[in-house]
Amino acid sequence: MEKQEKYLDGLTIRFAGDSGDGMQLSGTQFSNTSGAMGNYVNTFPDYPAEIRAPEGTLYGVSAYQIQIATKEISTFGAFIDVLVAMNASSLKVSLPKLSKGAVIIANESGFGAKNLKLAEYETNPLEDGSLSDFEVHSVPIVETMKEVCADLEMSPKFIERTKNLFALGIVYALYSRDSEHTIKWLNEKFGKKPVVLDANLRALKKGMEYTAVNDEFTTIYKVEKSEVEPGFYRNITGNEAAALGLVIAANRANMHLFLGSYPITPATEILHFISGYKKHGVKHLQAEDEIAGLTSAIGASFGGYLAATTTSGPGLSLKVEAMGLACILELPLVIIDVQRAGPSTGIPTKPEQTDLLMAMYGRHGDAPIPIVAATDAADCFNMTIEAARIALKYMTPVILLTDGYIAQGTNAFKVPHIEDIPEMSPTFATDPETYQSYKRDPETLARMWAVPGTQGLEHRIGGLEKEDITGNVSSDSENHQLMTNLRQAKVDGIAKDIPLLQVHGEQSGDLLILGWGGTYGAIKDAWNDLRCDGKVVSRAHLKYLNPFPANIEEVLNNFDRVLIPELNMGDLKMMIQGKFLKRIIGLNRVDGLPLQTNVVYNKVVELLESKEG
Amino acid sequence: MEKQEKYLDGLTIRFAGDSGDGMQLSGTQFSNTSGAMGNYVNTFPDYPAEIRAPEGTLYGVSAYQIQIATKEISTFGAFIDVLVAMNASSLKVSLPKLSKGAVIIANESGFGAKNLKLAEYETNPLEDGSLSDFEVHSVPIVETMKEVCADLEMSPKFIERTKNLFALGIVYALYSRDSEHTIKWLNEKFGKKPVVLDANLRALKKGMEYTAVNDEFTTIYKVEKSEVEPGFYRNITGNEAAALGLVIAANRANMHLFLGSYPITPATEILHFISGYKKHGVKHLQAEDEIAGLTSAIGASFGGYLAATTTSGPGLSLKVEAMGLACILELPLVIIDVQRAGPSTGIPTKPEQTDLLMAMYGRHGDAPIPIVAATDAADCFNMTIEAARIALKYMTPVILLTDGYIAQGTNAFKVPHIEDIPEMSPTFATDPETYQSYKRDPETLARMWAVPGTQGLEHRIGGLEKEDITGNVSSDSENHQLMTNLRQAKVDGIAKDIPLLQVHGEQSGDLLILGWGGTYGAIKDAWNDLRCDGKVVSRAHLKYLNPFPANIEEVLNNFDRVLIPELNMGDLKMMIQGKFLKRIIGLNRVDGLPLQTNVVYNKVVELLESKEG
Amino acid sequence: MKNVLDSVLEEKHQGSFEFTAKDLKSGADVRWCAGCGDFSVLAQVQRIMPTLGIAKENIAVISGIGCSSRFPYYMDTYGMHTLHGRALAIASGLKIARPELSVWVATGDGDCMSIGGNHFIHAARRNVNMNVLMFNNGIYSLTKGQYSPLSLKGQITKSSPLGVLDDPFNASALALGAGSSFVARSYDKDAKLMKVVLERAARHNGFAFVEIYSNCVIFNDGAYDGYTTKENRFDNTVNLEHGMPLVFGKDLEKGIKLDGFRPTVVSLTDGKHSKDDLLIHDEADTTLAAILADMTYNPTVPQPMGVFHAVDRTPYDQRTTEQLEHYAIQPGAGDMNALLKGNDSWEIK
Amino acid sequence: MKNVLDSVLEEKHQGSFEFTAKDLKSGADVRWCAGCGDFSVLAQVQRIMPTLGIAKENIAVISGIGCSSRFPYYMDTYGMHTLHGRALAIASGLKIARPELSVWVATGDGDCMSIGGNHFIHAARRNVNMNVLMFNNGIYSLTKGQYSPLSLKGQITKSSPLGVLDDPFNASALALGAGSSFVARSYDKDAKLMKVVLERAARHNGFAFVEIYSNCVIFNDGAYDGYTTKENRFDNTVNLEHGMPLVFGKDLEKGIKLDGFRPTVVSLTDGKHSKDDLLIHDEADTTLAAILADMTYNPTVPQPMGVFHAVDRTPYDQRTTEQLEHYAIQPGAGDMNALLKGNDSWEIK
Ligand SMILES: Cc1ncc(C[n+]2csc(CCOP(=O)(O)OP(=O)(O)O)c2C)c(N)n1
Ligand SMILES: Cc1ncc(C[n+]2csc(CCOP(=O)(O)OP(=O)(O)O)c2C)c(N)n1
Ligand code: SF4
Ligand code: SF4
Ligand SMILES: [Mg+2]
Ligand SMILES: [Mg+2]
Repeated sequence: MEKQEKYLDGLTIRFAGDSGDGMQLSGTQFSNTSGAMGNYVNTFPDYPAEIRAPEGTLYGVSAYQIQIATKEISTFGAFIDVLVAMNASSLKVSLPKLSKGAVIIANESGFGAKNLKLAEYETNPLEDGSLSDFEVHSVPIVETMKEVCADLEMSPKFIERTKNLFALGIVYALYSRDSEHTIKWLNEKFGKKPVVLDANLRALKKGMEYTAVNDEFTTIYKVEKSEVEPGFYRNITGNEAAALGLVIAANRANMHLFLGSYPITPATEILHFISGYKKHGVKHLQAEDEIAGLTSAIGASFGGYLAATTTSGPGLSLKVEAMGLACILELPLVIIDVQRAGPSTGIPTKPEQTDLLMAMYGRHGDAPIPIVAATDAADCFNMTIEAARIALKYMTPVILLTDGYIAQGTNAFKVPHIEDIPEMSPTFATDPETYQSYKRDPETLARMWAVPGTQGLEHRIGGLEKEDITGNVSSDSENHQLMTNLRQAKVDGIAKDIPLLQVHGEQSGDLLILGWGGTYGAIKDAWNDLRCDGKVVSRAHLKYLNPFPANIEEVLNNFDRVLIPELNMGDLKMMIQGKFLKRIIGLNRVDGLPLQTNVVYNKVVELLESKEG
Repeated sequence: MEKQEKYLDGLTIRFAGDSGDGMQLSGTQFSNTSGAMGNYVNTFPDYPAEIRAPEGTLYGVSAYQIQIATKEISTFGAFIDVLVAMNASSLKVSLPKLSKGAVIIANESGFGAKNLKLAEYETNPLEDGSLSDFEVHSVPIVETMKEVCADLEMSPKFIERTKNLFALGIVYALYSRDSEHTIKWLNEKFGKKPVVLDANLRALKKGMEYTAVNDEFTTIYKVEKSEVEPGFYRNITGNEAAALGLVIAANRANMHLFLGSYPITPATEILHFISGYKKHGVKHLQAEDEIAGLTSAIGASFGGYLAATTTSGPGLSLKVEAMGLACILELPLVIIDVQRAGPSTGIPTKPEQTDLLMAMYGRHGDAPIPIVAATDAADCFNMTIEAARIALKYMTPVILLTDGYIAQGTNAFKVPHIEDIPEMSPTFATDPETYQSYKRDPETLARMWAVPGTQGLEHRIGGLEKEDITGNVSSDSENHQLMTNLRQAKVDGIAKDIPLLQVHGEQSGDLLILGWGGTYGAIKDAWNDLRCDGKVVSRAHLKYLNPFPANIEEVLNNFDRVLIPELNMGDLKMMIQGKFLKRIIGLNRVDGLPLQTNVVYNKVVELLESKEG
Repeated sequence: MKNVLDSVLEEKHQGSFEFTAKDLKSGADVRWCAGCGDFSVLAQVQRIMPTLGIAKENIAVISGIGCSSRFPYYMDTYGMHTLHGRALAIASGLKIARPELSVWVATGDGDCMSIGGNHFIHAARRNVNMNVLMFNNGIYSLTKGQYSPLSLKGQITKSSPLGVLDDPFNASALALGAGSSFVARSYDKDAKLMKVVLERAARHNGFAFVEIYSNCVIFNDGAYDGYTTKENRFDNTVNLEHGMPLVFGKDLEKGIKLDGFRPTVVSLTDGKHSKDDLLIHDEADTTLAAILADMTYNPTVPQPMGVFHAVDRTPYDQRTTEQLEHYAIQPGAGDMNALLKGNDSWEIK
Repeated sequence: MKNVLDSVLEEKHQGSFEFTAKDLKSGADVRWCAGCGDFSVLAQVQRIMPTLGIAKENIAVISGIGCSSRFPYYMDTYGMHTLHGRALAIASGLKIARPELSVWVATGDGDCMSIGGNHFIHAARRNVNMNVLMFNNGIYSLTKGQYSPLSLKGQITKSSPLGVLDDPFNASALALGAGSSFVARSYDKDAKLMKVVLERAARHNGFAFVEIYSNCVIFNDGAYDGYTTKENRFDNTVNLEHGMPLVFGKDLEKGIKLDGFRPTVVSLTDGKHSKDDLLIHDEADTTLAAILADMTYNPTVPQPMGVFHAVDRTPYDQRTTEQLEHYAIQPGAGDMNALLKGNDSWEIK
């Protein structure tokens, strides 16, 4: 039967199965292939909380969701158009998010009696008619692969492991994906294990064939190429981007890099990446705790390194005292906090934006520290470099806030050439005649930095209040006020050195949506939809939280109403109201989910109708 | 010669000398005696930063300042009317604060060549005429005492030690203080060392005689008795008051008390006092660090104790993570933070109010914790009990903020009878049929509390988000939002259960001075002065910072302008502006000093003249 | 009025001494991976607890954060799952407040010896009477596979893709150095040994530290196979018994002898040595304990298993109680009015 | 472009090897109390540093918080006065970053062993190459007299008016248990011993822990007089020398002999024992080190002074350097463009 061809604007696909089913691999390949084919892509892996929950259970489902599209998109899709379900549980947990008429590719052998029971199904949903709203394809993947690989010297268990590639093949053919990228990748990955490579290649091919020859599939879909800027691209998670950012920042500053860190979900991967960069000269210490993570970095910074620490909420809470020290020492440091759902251990795998006020105010004494935030996975690269730039130029610790969503999700990252990234030029004092440890640059208010090993510049710094210019210990009243003012003025002064806040849409009017950090994608997509639907609303997004961009007050005052959607109970709202006395409408959710596009959309529609505020 | 008699409204006296000179003792006795004589008293000890700085140095001066008066006073006095100076350095550092015509009692032997050199005096100020604005009495204290004690078996060194009592005698006679209180006290203290007792009694007596017989002293002063409410009184430091408060709170709640703490200036004394209360059944642990201080208290609270921890800024910074745990566990805890000058180690011996925003927001995740503050030394007693009441009734940690000034200073404490302090009635769940660990009291939203040892109520709690009612671990989206809301609602609900904010002066109008915590005395005294001078200004003082009293918004809106004086760069200002969008005029000082009455006075005058705001 | 805690305990605490391992199962699904060594610890703990003569409601299990720290959720006792590294400090507070409770701590090699190291050494020093089960799987499992302070040098993990550079702690040596009054070791695969060791720990009056080799099938599978499998354990471990010579091997054909301070393996069948030449285990000897601990990373001798060290030293919680009891009968004890009044007050009439 | 650090160091670091104790005095007034034991440490440190062959500008002194932690302010070297308990973690970061520096840590018994205990055991375990001088005055002095983990049981202090209930740490036992490669002890009153011990520590390639009994004249005066005064030191301390028998007494008339593992004092003049019977010190022997550490609280034997233990183990910082050097010559090293591109990228044309 000749198949029909149909063009789509985009689609959202979800690969779901057990932890061992290789869904992350299928997802990554679908995503990278689509990127390589010139589509916009955005993904999110959805791991179970348990390390390896018992097979087939509802709480053990591991999934990977991808949205691809011709127009720019910034979220991984609210509703699923295509579901690859390796077993009954993965079908069940995904069902609520399926869009009408969604395509379901089900792995038949994952719907046996045992699987159904674990998924708490009385009858087999593939057979009992309950899925009649959807286009269901029940595929004997495992049986087919056993036949296909009968001639290979491979145990049935290993053969079964290829089922993710078989499923990938099915959707590649169905959505006209080019298999070349994946074939190349498989060759590189399994080059040294020819049998495994062979089995995987056969699975992919067989899956594609399955779609081609099977009449159930009446239509083949295409997603047209986007107007993507030419260049090299890769998909990148926020955590890898942050790790890269650290290395590249050090490179552009002509400095050595030191990372002191303690593992904590969802920040640990930054440490993983850094620990693999040894051939780029990176030093790191997996410390005994978060306090040592930061304090060892302080030691390295004193030694003249670009030093950093990475953590998540509970770890940030432990670093509070040392952040205060870093503040008064006025040494450069990058502190990356990948926010997760709190309070306390909370829900470690879920994103939130509930650390903003803590980053801002969570230290005893007046201890101002600059704060920046990344908008998406790829932006973690930029903002890490930006945090390092500010730290080095102003001699200050800088906190970069990301979150579990952008840290673990991916989007396409346009690979820059190293030469295109601006250089930074930190300098160390060398002249004993002029050196004083708290003498400041009149422009930036940064103090002078001298490193051990420099002859004649021996000096002492510490956590006691110090005398202006000399850096001697001082408990003088006026000096303490002066130093407090100077520390604040230094941070405030950074406002001159960062981009202005940009407004998208009308530059003034009734309603502004103001976001910050990792809610960027959802707000942007919602705003795009609203504009498509003719709504008059503007948006702006903050990446600099302390200090704010110089024009923020002006922007706020240009709008009658300002809506701040954030994944907390009102952190930015509090800061803006407290500072600018501008009444803010909060859209506050702490439900463990990334911000949902439709939540923003609906709130704006409601506001536009009601004129509330 | 017959001496004149003169009545004073009050006076400020400062005893200053080396650490070993016993100035704290003289000050305490002058203060207690004046209290016993029916005057209002307020004191502040002023220790050097060094443990025992070299004798005679400028940075080694140890002082004790007391204001006594007939009318109510709330500060230790801005200007010194009487200075007892045991050496040259103590004169020098005190000079800038002397009021015109002040009386100086100088210990002659403390002005020898060595002392003058250490004090960086070229010539002897007692002789060079530089003190002509003052009434200077240079007294050969040491020589006199050597004579007086010649018959005692005592080394000259020990005899010299009585000089503080000699000086005390001089001022007792000069200001008509009754020596009975001190004689009684000396008898109790040195009862077992008759020689020492004898020498000290002789010194006191000889000092009084010195004034009486010496014609230099032409006038004897009196300070009239105040209208002090009848009852028992004592002078108490804020730290002792807090320690007492903990014991009494436990007693009134019919509970056992546990303190987990780690020494830190200026909070350590609370631990000292508690460690001496063994005969009242108090348990405590001097922990290995501040984290263990708080977490051991969490353990004791789980065990059904009224548990507390005490610290200062750097320690509070270390407790941040554990405070988040306490919040989600919903266990009662009293956390006392004696604020000191930050950031980091800062100026450990100086007071500040720079921990408010940290107490409020310094935790990852949304983790609301009630905050209360004490206004003066004696109020530390009340507010400790109040913190315990809220903690037990609402099942929550509560932070009590005091500061180095009120913690170490004293004022008179009207000793209550134990029966007059209201009882509290915490209850433990006992019924296995109805117990669920996160079932809440509909009124307070407090969860049920069951203690180990109760049959059939075995249950688990922890730092992971828990399911409403059952307390089971839950990563459900809606539940997380619900629990976040409940934790916030519980804290907000306390507003119904605390006193309304009281306005002194007109209830509405142009200008309100709004203070919080330990600046109470300075603001009150300034306001009294302003009223005396006919200025129209009202004042109110916050002791509840989270939640605020229920009527705060109303109070704020009743005034055109609100001035908030605070020892930080704008913590309360930020909170009020952020919450109520009321523009605040800040009077912010971090100069290591307690708030100065005249600073407030001047600012208000300036505001009243300029109508700025 | 009566103290509320005391009255609740008097009323509600008749003492449930009759309970079984099954009664100790909480309703919660055990969410460890199939094959995880932690299961066997859970099983033995549930098995011995009913035999200790402790009322069920008097048992509290405190843990930190980690796979192993999920332990309390699976026990139908009082329990708290706390913060990473802080279990021992929390348990110390609980035990000092409530010395009549049987306090157990479940902790991982990371939880206990990395972030929690300070509380560990201090609880050991103070000799707080509790039973500390350290699930040593040589890895951070909950965070998916970074090295811990008990991972081996050179070990490849997610955070050491090029091999661990650190030297590991010797857990028992650290415990001994900190003053632990009871130090023992067991492993997941030997239920009998585990039972004996846990019982001994439970009955020890003081801080009882038990290091348990527990296999993480996901992130460090087989780490202890060299000692713990049926094939290896006879030759590569030696079970300690107080007062008995150190013999081992399938047929107890080998023994440990001291050469100076150096333990060496001797054959009991080659006619050169007999049991009389062997090192006799003495749980009370600190130096011997150090020698045994030192055998851990010594490839020429088997790993000691069982109780390395056990001495009597009044636990801190007991000292606190005794001190309070002593002062409670002093004149003025509990006189709140005297306390309020202090010793330098005055009366205004 | 050249790395900024490397170029500054190349240019500005000609090496000031010619300096004296006086050059090491910073301008700051030394604000310890008259008679404080800490002075004598300062004097000896300033005396030996110029003899070590280390350029003055390559010395960094890091401290925590406490009286003793004011140390760096008095030294004209690079220095940092940090947070209570964190000196070792900060020093570790500095040393790993800059292995060519000579890193010294000044810390108190509270700073190092109470709040800083965890960093202490981990720095010891990792064998970070630095010299840790722990000023043990058995008290928290800066905060005016609370007991520390090295105060004695029963000691009356401001926070133990009824006597300390804790057992103290045995500092050297803890260091050994944590794996310290160098453990020594000296005291304020013996300048010669101090000098020797400090020199040995400085020359040790690895973590060197020196416990220094230092008298706090204000809050714990005389705490060590039982061993350290001229009258007592001969009978109550024994100076260790590698390879030599343990002899002590004014006329070296006594010695230490081992009874099993138990050290006992014997007379060398009563004809019953000679030097040949005595324990011979061996710095490399771990068990012997444990025995020596154990003598600390044993009233029947003198306190050992000097170097308890010294073994060679590659320091962590050196391993890091070696690993980086190894990888720095691998293909692709330093190729930032390859790193940016990763291994799964695509090109859009
Ligand atoms: C303050 C803090 N830091 C880090 C973490 C992340 N974390 C959770 S468990 C763990 C290590 C677990 O290792 P281990 O204690 O050995 O337990 P296992 O999972 O191996 O049983 C880490 C680093 C955390 N939860 N809190
Ligand atoms: C986080 C923190 N907790 C507590 C303190 C208070 N503090 C300063 S020094 C010190 C103890 C000092 O004792 P030790 O380390 O023995 O030094 P010493 O003064 O005896 O030389 C304490 C508790 C602090 N500065 N910071
Ligand atoms: S990851 Fe390892 S330690 Fe954790 S449950 Fe699985 S097997 Fe056990
Ligand atoms: S208080 Fe003690 S330790 Fe501190 S300087 Fe004085 S004598 Fe030395
Ligand atoms: Mg582990
Ligand atoms: Mg000390």
